[in-house]
Amino acid sequence: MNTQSSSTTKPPPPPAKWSVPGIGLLKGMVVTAKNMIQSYYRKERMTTVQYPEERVPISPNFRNFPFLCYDGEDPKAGLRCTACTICETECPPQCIYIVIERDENGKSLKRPKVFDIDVSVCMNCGICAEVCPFDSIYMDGEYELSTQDRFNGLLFHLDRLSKPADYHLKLRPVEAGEVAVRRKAEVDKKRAVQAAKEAKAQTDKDKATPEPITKGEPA
Amino acid sequence: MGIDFNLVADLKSHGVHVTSFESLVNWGRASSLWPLQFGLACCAIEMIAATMARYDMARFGAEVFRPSPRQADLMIVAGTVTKKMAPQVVRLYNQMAEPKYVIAMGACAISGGPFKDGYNVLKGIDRFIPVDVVIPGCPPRPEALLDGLLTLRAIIAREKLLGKHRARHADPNGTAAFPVPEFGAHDLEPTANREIWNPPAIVRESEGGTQA
Amino acid sequence: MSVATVTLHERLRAALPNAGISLRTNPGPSGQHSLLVDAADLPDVCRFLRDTPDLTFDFLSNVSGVDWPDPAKADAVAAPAAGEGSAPPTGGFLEVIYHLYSTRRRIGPLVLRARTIDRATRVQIPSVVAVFRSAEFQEREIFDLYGVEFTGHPDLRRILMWDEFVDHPMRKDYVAPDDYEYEPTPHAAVLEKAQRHYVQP
Amino acid sequence: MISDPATSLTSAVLAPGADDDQLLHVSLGPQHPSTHGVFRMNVVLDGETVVRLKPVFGYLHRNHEKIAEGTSYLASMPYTDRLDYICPLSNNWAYAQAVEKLAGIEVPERAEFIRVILGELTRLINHSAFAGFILGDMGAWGSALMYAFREREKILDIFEELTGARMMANFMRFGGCRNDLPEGWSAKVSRLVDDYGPFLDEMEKFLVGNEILLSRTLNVGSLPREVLINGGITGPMLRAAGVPYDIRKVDPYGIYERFDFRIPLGATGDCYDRIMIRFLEMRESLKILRQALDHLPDGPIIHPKAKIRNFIEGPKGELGFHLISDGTTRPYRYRIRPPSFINLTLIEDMCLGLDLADVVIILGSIDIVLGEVDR
Repeated sequence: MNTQSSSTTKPPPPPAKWSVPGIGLLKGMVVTAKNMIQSYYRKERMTTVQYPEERVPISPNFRNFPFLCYDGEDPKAGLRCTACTICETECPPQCIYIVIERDENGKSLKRPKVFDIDVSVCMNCGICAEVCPFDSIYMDGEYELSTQDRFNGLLFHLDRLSKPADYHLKLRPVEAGEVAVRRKAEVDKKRAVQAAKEAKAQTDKDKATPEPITKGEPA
Repeated sequence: MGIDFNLVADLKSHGVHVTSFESLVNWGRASSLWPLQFGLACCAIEMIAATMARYDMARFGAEVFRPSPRQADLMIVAGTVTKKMAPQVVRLYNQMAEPKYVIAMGACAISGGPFKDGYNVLKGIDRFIPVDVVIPGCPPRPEALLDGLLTLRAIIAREKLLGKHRARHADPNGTAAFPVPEFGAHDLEPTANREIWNPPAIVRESEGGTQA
Repeated sequence: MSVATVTLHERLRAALPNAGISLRTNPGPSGQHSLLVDAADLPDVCRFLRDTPDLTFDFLSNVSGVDWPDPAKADAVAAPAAGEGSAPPTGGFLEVIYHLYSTRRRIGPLVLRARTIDRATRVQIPSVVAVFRSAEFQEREIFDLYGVEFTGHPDLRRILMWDEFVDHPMRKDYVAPDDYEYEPTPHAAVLEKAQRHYVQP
Repeated sequence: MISDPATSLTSAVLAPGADDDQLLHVSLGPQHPSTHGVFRMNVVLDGETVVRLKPVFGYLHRNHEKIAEGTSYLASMPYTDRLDYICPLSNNWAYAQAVEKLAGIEVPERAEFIRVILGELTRLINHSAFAGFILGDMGAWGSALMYAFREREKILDIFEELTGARMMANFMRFGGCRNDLPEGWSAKVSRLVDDYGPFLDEMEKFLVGNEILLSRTLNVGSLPREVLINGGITGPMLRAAGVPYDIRKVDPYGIYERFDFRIPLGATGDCYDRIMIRFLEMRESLKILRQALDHLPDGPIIHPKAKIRNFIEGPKGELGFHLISDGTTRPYRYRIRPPSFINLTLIEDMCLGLDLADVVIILGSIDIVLGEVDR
């Protein structure tokens, strides 16, 4: 095809006369037959994946429903979520529900008391994971979730949503690796700041410096 | 009923298959589900993808998509059910012959999904017809649909044909047709079939303590 | 391929001296200016734009409806040009915006606006279907969702909603029917709507 | 000869004095065996001949515009995926571009290249699936669609690797794209582009000379150019009738003016031309893809950082977003110009006087997606 002559191109005209009736049909059937025969021995024609036994490899980027990441062993103490409710506000279909845990004075304890995700509404857009500033919410790759229970089976509570950091590392090695490095750097920085403060408190013995509040940070 | 499973396994090794009549019927039904060729929205494209070469739903005996509800066993509600479409969906369900099953595929069919706040969107097809299996996702992957189909097959395999807990279609008093909603001035009338739509009461744990 | 809306405005005023056409400027970075046309003159202006040999705006691409319950807002978005009074009607109005293109001269869009007198009963705008067929379904859609009555439309029925429906759901003051019975994750607006369904202790 | 292109052909066909009692009223849809979603047509037949045809819309009207007016600009992005759900990425692109124009945001060069690659891959998906679907409408349900979906799966795997979803990508952001290309991604696209030509050869061999296809599509559903333009028809439908109007050339958005490609044009605008146009467009898309991959620059993928309307040439025609901002975080008016919806304007004129079986082919050749028609 000459690409330089003009900016437009004409389609091939339909065959003016059908030379031998049925020859076009036969040509098409040759294509079908070729495909059928090749599907027995050519690798690129053998497309079927025998699903429950074998699976299509899922890309590490694949996202289905969100989960909450926690560090260490205890899903409650190690939960990264600080109940800032950014994801709740940003979620386009509004399928996240958070109740902040508070002490008796009404001060936030920076962890969720209730964290529900209604996966019967979730549209897998990944905006919650994108906006989370605490590396807490990520998108899971799990997709075999069919159930009979439309109400309780699809309302995921905190216990179902919490998954360890190792799970994240296995699911998305690159992303989780970067997050781990960054978080470790942050923790180190915090420790350094705290150590400096303590050193200052040691030298400044007259004034009692208040202990900085630390959350359950990982070792 | 006192089946000796060891004996059954022993006979099987000799090429003799022994089963109950119920299991045979359920096996037949589960292995040849003919879905209604009926796509509503985005999920329908993934449903088509599930029938195509890569996922090949034919391996489960469910590739025969029938355009007529009279010839179909399974309705895959794949996509957003709008209020304008809901009466037609119910009518199609009523026209299907027993035994019939419904899979709600994707967020919209289950609950209205991302579009649930729309004025013309029905918040879940289970307001009007009974749903057997729900598949969350927007849209679910074709594998997820196959997984849903396997779940449904497991449900069918457990069905009782006789007795108190028999399946709806085996019960002569069971309902096969559900009332079709009418178009009203502001909304469908009625907005849901109260006989089958019973959402649980939501008990909210609020910040100050348990509160309804 | 932008349109010199200002010069076109002068040209139109000279050619159609009796038609009420005023220029509206767009203060945003996009700078898409528009012409506000008196509703009654709209078909004539469209026909002139389509049939004048050196204009040939032969392609009406898009017809949008807009609801302006607060007329001051409409003037903020499409500001009246200097020397032209805004005279916003009280109580708001409905607006229809037309985007015209010329496939032959490959320019566009030329933005035309037409406004109804109010939002209740005097909501008539002449239909342009006789000039541009592409307006047929779009005008029906605006009739359905906004309630603008296009006089002279060959088949003005509801298009997206069912015939028995009475509201105009795209209007800003439309209240959606209440079906918030099961809302496990409500907050913000949904929470307010869902609250009445919660079992009171 | 039609003096005024806006004249409807409806009255011309129904012979005066036709006996209305003899006519047969058929409601096609909304549930029907073809694959165009919940679209309904009320057809009036005189024997086999169509004398009246009224499309009925709204069975998938899911209030996208209303929902978008109540939410932030970003939150509408995943909803645009669900408009034309066969090609979500071109919807993303159109919406991102509209907001960029509205706010005056610049897009980095690398992001523009990525957008072009994704947009053209989407066109490949759409046009291949179209070929499968229209063959299905003619009764050849199976082979053609099977081949088209085999290739579609390859593209979807590429999309999944980049965007994280097979269909609903939610990938473009105002001022760029969400994430950068994973390692080895462009090599995969490159391989796909190399393999796609032979697939198109195979498809063309399969279809072009087929006598059944020819007799079903030649001289079916063509209309004069002026009528098509007046009826708002855009995209391959319009170009099949020989009108050289493609926004990628007429008003090159993004970086399309840098690529060397041509606009395929048809002669008569019948269903055959509409099918062939799409095959030729796929070949041009491959050319664009090849150029974009060869010149993909390095750099950032997202820019740090009142009323507008913006169009892109979507696979189905002119896709536009009309946004009116009142300065708040939510759009005041959010309107979509859906190509599928407006391309249906003239369906009655196309079908009048033809057989009922042709209606299905004509509907197939318009290539609609209900998510976009009803929104």
